[in-house]
Amino acid sequence: NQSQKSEGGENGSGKKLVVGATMLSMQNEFIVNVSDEMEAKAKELGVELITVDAERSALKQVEQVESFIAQGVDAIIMNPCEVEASSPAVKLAMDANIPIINVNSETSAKPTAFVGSDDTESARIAMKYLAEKLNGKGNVLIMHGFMGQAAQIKRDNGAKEILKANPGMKLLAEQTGEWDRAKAMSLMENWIQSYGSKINAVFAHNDEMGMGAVKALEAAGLKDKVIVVSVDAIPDALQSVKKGALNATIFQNAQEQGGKAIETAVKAAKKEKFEQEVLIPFQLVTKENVGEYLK
Amino acid sequence: MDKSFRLQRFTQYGIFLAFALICIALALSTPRFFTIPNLMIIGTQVSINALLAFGVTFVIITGGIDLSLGSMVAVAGVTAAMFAHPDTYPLLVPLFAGLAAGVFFGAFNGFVITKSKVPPFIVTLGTMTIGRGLALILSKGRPISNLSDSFNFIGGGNVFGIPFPIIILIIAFMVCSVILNKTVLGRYMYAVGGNEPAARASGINVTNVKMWVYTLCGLLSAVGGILLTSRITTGQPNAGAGFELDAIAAAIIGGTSTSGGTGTMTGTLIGALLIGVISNSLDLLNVTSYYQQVVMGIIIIGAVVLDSMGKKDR
Amino acid sequence: MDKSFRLQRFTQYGIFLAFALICIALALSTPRFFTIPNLMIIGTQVSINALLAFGVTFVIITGGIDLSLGSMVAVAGVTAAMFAHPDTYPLLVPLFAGLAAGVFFGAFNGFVITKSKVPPFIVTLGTMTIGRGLALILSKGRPISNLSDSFNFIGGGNVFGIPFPIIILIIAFMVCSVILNKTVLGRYMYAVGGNEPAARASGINVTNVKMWVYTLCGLLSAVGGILLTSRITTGQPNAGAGFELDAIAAAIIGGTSTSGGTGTMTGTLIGALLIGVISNSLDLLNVTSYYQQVVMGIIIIGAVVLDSMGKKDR
Amino acid sequence: MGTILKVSNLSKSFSGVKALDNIHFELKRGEVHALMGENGAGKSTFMKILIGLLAPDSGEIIFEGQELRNSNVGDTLRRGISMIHQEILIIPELTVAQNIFLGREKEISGRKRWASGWLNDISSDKKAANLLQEMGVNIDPKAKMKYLSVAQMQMVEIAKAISNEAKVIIMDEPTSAISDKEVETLFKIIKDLKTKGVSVIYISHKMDEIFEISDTITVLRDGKYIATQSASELDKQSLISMMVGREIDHMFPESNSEKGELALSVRALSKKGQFSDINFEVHAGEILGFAGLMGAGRTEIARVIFGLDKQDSGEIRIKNKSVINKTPRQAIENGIGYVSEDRKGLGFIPGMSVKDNTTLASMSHHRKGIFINKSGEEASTTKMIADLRIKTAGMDQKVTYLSGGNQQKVVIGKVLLASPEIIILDEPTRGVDVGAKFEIYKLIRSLADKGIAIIMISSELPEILGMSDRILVLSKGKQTAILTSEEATQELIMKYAVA
Ligand SMILES: Nc1ncnc2c1ncn2[C@@H]1O[C@H](COP(=O)(O)OP(=O)(O)OP(=O)(O)O)[C@@H](O)[C@H]1O
Ligand SMILES: Nc1ncnc2c1ncn2[C@@H]1O[C@H](COP(=O)(O)OP(=O)(O)OP(=O)(O)O)[C@@H](O)[C@H]1O
Ligand SMILES: [Mg+2]
Ligand SMILES: [Mg+2]
Repeated sequence: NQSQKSEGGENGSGKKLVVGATMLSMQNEFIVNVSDEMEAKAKELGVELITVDAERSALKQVEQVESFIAQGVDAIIMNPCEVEASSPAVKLAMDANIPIINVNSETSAKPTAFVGSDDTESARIAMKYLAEKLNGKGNVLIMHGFMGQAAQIKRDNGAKEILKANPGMKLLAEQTGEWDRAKAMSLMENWIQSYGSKINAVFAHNDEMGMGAVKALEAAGLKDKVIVVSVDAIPDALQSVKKGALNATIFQNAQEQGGKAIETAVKAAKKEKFEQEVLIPFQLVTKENVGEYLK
Repeated sequence: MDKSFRLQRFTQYGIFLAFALICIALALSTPRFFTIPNLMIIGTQVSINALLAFGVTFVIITGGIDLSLGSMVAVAGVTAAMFAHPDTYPLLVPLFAGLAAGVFFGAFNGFVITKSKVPPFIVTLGTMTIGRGLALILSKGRPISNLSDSFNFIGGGNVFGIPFPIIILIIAFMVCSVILNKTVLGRYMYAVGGNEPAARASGINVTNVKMWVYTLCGLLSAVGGILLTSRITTGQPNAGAGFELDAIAAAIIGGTSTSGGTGTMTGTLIGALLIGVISNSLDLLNVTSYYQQVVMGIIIIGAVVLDSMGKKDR
Repeated sequence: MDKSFRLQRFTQYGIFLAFALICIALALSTPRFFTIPNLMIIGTQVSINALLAFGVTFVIITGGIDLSLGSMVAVAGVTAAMFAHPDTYPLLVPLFAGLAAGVFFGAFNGFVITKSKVPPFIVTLGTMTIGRGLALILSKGRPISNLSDSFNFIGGGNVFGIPFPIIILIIAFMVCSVILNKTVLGRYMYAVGGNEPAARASGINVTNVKMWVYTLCGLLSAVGGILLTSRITTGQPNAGAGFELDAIAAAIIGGTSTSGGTGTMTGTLIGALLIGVISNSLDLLNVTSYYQQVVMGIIIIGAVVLDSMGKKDR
Repeated sequence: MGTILKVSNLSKSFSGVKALDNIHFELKRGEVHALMGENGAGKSTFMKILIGLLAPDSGEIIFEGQELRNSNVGDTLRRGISMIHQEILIIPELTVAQNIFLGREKEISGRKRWASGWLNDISSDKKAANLLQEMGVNIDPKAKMKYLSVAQMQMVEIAKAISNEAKVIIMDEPTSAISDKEVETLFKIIKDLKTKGVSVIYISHKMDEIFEISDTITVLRDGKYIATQSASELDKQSLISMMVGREIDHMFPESNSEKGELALSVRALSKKGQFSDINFEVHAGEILGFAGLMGAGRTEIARVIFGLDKQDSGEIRIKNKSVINKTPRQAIENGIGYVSEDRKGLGFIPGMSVKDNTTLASMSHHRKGIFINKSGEEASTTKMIADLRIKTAGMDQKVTYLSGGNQQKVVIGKVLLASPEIIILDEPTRGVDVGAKFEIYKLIRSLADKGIAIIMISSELPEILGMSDRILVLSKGKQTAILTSEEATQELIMKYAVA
C-alpha cells in the first residue's frame, strides 16, 4: 500500500514484492527493534512486508509460515522461536520453493540464508567478562530465561562452557526469571537472603532480568560488591551501564540484522546473488565504550 | 412447549450465525481467505485447540474445569518424543506412551478431585504447575528432537490431500459427539453437571463419571500433544503453555456453560473454528500484531454477544 | 446448631493452620526464613498479587470471574509510566492516570457483563487480550523507563524501615475488609453471589453491585500495576501476564468459592501469603527450577486438601 | 400382610448433633404408612438413610429378610425401593423422559448386555409417554425439564418413582407443590399401587391427606421415635399433639380488623399467555385470598405486581396512584412486599445468616451512609426473631441450617422489615409443619389487624377459606369470581376454579 516505488521492490511482472515475516515475540524489545528496522528497510526498497507475531510459540510460527506459503508471498523471513521446533517451517518453505531467511537465531534445518548471530556466543562473551573481572575466582549466580526455550538453552550452554574452563568460578545457584524484570527482582531478593555477601557476580540471560537484579542489589546496598552482566543492550540497559549500575551488556545489532534480512530476502526473491550466511558479531558494552551505542 | 424448542434451536444456531457472518465478512475483505489451501491450513491450525476443547467440554459439562490441559500437552508430547527417535521403537510405542501419560495425568486429576473436596480449579492449577515441571524434568529442559519420519507424518502428512491433523480432528469430533449424545456415560455427564445431588439420588456413580471426564480430557490432550510434537518435529517441554484458556474459550463460546449441565461438541467445534478463523484472517489482513489482540478480543466478545441476543427472553 | 458455628470457624482457620504448618516447616529447614529482612521481602513480593487477589475476591464473591487482571496491571502501569518522567508532571498526575485507566477498564468489564448476557469468563478473557494489545499500543511495544524518583519511591521506598508496598498492602487489606464486612455494598455482594434472583427480589440493584465489583477490581489492579511499575522503575507492556491465575488461586485457596456467596479478605490474604512464602522459600532452599514447579503444585493442592478436611461432613 | 421392611435402633448425627435417635419402624406389604413430625424431626434424614443417600451411624435395616448394609442408591433402587425426594431433584437440561429413566438407561434400552452403554431414547420416550398417559398427566416426554412448572416437575418425579416397579416407594412431601387435582391423581395411583402389594411411606404436613390415604401412622419428634398407630384409631387433634407435644385448637385465628382505606387496585391487568383482564382491589387490613388450580396464573399476577415481570397492559394503582414497578426495588419503595412460593429460589440467600437475610430488603433503614448500622440491624433481627418466634441458634446461624418453617419465617421477617403496606404471600405455608403453620396464620392475621393489606395465594382450600376476607378465584388465567368469606365454600370455589 505504499505508492513509493523503486525497481528493487518489483519482481519480473512489475508487481510489488511481498515478504512475510514471523517474529519470535513482539513483546520483546530487541525483537521489536529488529522488526522496526525491517519495516524501515522494506519501505526504502518498496517491498510489502507482512509482519506477524509468533508469541514465542513454535507451533504458531510453523502455522504462520504455512499461511504465508498459501498466500504465495515472494519470500519469508523467520525469526525462529526454537532451533528444532521451528525447523518444519523451513522445510515447508523450501518445498514450496519460497526463499526463507532466518534472522537473529538459527534452526536445525538449513534455510535459504541466515542473518544473525550465535546466541551461545553472547553468553560466552558475558561469562568471559565475568571471569576476567573476578580473576577467574568467585561465586556466580545465573538467571535463566524461560526454561526450554532456544535462547535460554543456548545461553546456558555458552555460560557453562566458560564456567567449566574456569574452575575457580563457582555456580552458587541458578534459577529462571522467565525473561521478566519483576520476577528477576524477586529472585535476586531471595538470593540475597540466602547468599548475602557471598555473591560476586550475576549473569542474566537478558537485560530485563539483569536490570531487575541490579535493582534488588541496589536496594540491599550490595551493588558495589556484585558484578552484573546481561545480554541485549536495550536502551535501559545502556543507560544503566553508563551510570555504572549494570556492569556490562552484550550488544546485538538489531539495525543490521533487520536491514540485512530484508535485503537478502529481496535478492533471493528476485533470484539475484546473495550471501548465504551474514554473521553479525556480538559486542561487549561496558562503561568505557557505551557512548558508541547510545543514540 | 414449541416455544422452548424454537429457543433451543436458536441458541444452537446463534453462534453458528455469528461464525457464518464473520466468515462472509472475511471472504469479502480478502480473496485469500476462501481458498482450499487456506481452509486446509485453518483446519490444521484449529485441530489441536479443538481436541483440547472437546476434552474440556466434557469436564465443563459436569461442572468442573481443567487448567492443566496445556501441561498435559507438554507431558504427553515429551513422553512420546522420548520413544520416537528413528530406528528405536515401532511407531506404536511412542503413541502409546504419550497417550498413557495423558490418561494417567487426567486420571490423577480426577482422583484428587473426587477424593478430596478441593475445587477443580485449584487441583488442576496445581497439576498444571506440576505437569510443566515434569515435562521439564523428563526432557532435562531441552527440546527432544530427531524424531522418526513415521512419527512426524502424524502432524505433517496428508491423506488424499487432506492434512492428517484434520482427519484426526474429524474422527475425534465424531467420537466425542457420540460419547456425549449416544452413550449412557454422556447422559450422566449432563446429569452430574446439571444437578449433582439429583444425579446421585438417581443412583448415578458421580465419582465414576468425574473420573471418566478428567481421564478423557487427559487422553484428548495427549492426542493434541502428540499432534503438536509431530507437527513441530520436536518434543518441547514448554509446549502448550496457555492452551487451556483457548480451549476453555472455545467451549464457552460454543455454548457450554461454566456452571455445568449444558454444552455440545458442535458448539465447541464452532467455537474453536471461530478462534482459528479470526487469528488466521488477522494475519491474512496484515493487522499489526498489537491491534490483532485488540480486534481478537472484540470479535470474541462480539460473537458471543450476538449469540446470546437470541436468548434474551429466557 | 453450635455445630455449624464450629464448622464455620474451622473452615476459616483451616487454611490458616495449613499456612502456619508450612511456615514452621520452613523455619525449621532454613534459618534464613524467619528473619526480619526476609519477612519484609516476602511482604513486598506478595503485595502485588495480594492487591489483585483482593479485587478478584470481590468479583468471585458475586459469582463472577476476572481474567483481565494481568492486562489491567499492564495498562495501568504503562499509562502511569507515560506521565511519570522526571520534571514533567507532578506525582499525582501519573498516579491519577494509572488509577483512572484501571477504573475505566474495570468499569468497562462491568458494563459489558451486565448489559450483555455473555459470561464473565468470556468477557474478561476478551478484555484480557484487548488490554494486552492496548498496553503494547500505548508503549509501542517497548518498556517505558526513566521515571521520576518520587514515582519510584512507591515501589522501592521505605517508611520507618517498612517497605512502602507493605504499607499499601495493609491499607488495601483494611479498606477491602471494611467494604466487605461493614458496608451495605459488601453485604449486597454476598447476596448477589449467594442467590442472584433472591437478591434482586430483595430490591437489590444487581447491575449496580456488579458494576462496583468489577470497577473495584480494576482499581486494585491499577494500584498493583503502579506498584509494579514503580518497583521495576519501568512501564512494561508485558507486565502482569499470568497474574490472574495467581490472584484467583490466592482467593480460592483462602476459601472463596467460585460459585459465589462466600469468601473473606483474611482468607485471601493468607492464600496470597501462602503462595508468596512457598515461592520465596523454594528459592531460599535452592530447589532446582524444574522441581520448584512440581513442589509448588503439590504444596498448593496439599494446603487446600488440609483445609478442606475440616469440611468433610458438611 | 407380611413385613417387608424393618428398622431397629437406627441413629444418625450430624457433627455431634443427633438427627435420629434409636428409631424403630416396621413397614408391611401393601400398606400406606405415614411418617409424621414437625419440621426438623428427622423424617427426610431417615428416608435418605433408607434409600442409601446417607449412611447411618448405627442400627439395622432389614429389607425382605436381608440386611441393607453399606448400600448405595443404585443398589437400593435395583432392590426395589424408590423415593420421591422432598426437594425437587431434576436435571433441568434433560427432557422429561430422560429424567424419568435417569440411572436406569441400561435396563430400559432393551439392548444386549455388550451394547448396553448405548442410549435408546426412542424406546424411553415411548415408555415415558405411556407411563404419563397411564397416570393421566398431560406432559410432553420430549420437553426439557426446565420449561416445566414446579407442579409438572413434581408429577414427573412421581412418574419416575413409580416407573421403577419398586416394592417400596417413599414419598417425601410429594404434594407440597401440586394442587388438589394432581393430588387426586396421585392418590388414585397410590391406591392402585396398594392393590398390587406395593408399600408406600408417605410424608406430608397436610393433615387431611394423611387421614384420607394412610393405614398406619408413625410419629417422630426431635429425632426420637414417639409412636406407631393405626390411622383409624387416631384423630387430627391427638395426632397433632403427638407431633407437637401440645394442643392446638383453633387453627385459624379470628379476624378483628376493620376494612381500611383502599391500598391496591388492579385494572384490566393482562400478560399474554399467562393471564388476562384481572380486576380487583385490596383494602388496608383486609386479606384477599387467591384460589385456583395449578397453573391458573396466580403467581404470575403477583410477579407482575412486584416488578419481577412486565405486564402487557392494564393498570396497577397504589392508594389510588398509578404505578409501574419495573423492578422489585421500585415495588418495595412503593410499599409492596412479596413472599415467594419459591422459597429457595427467590426467598433467601442460603449461605447468609439469619440476621443478614432478615435485613436484606431493608438496608435503607439499617445504614449510616455507606456503612451498615450494626446495632440497628441486630435490634431489628432480635425483634423479628421474637415476634415471629423463629427457632434458631442465634442471629448468626446460616439460614440453610434452619427447618423449612423457620426459613419461611425468616423470609416473612425480611419482607416485614421493609415496612410494606401491601404484602403478597404466595403459598406461605408450603412445606411447613402444623405448629409453624398455626403461628404463621396468627402472624398473617396480626399483620392485617395492624392495617396491612394482604393478598394470600394458596392451593390449600382450607387455608384460603379460613384466612381470607374475600376470595378471588382464577381459572386458566381468567378471573372467574370474587367471593366473600360468608358465601365461599370449597365446592363453590372449585366450581369457579374449573370454569
Ligand atoms: N446434611 C446435614 N448437615 C447437618 N444437619 C442436617 C443435615 N441434614 C439434616 N440436618 C439436620 O437434621 C435434622 C433433621 O432434618 P430433616 O431434614 O430430616 O427433617 P424433616 O423431618 O424432614 O423436616 P421437614 O418437615 O422440614 O422436611 C434437622 O435439625 C436438620 O437441620
Ligand atoms: N418457567 C416456566 N416456563 C414456562 N411456562 C411456565 C413457567 N412457569 C410457569 N409456567 C406456566 O405459566 C402458567 C402460570 O403458572 P403459575 O405458576 O403462575 O400458576 P399458579 O396459579 O401460580 O400456580 P401455582 O403457584 O400453584 O403453581 C402455567 O401455564 C405454567 O405452566
Ligand atoms: Mg423433610
Ligand atoms: Mg404459584
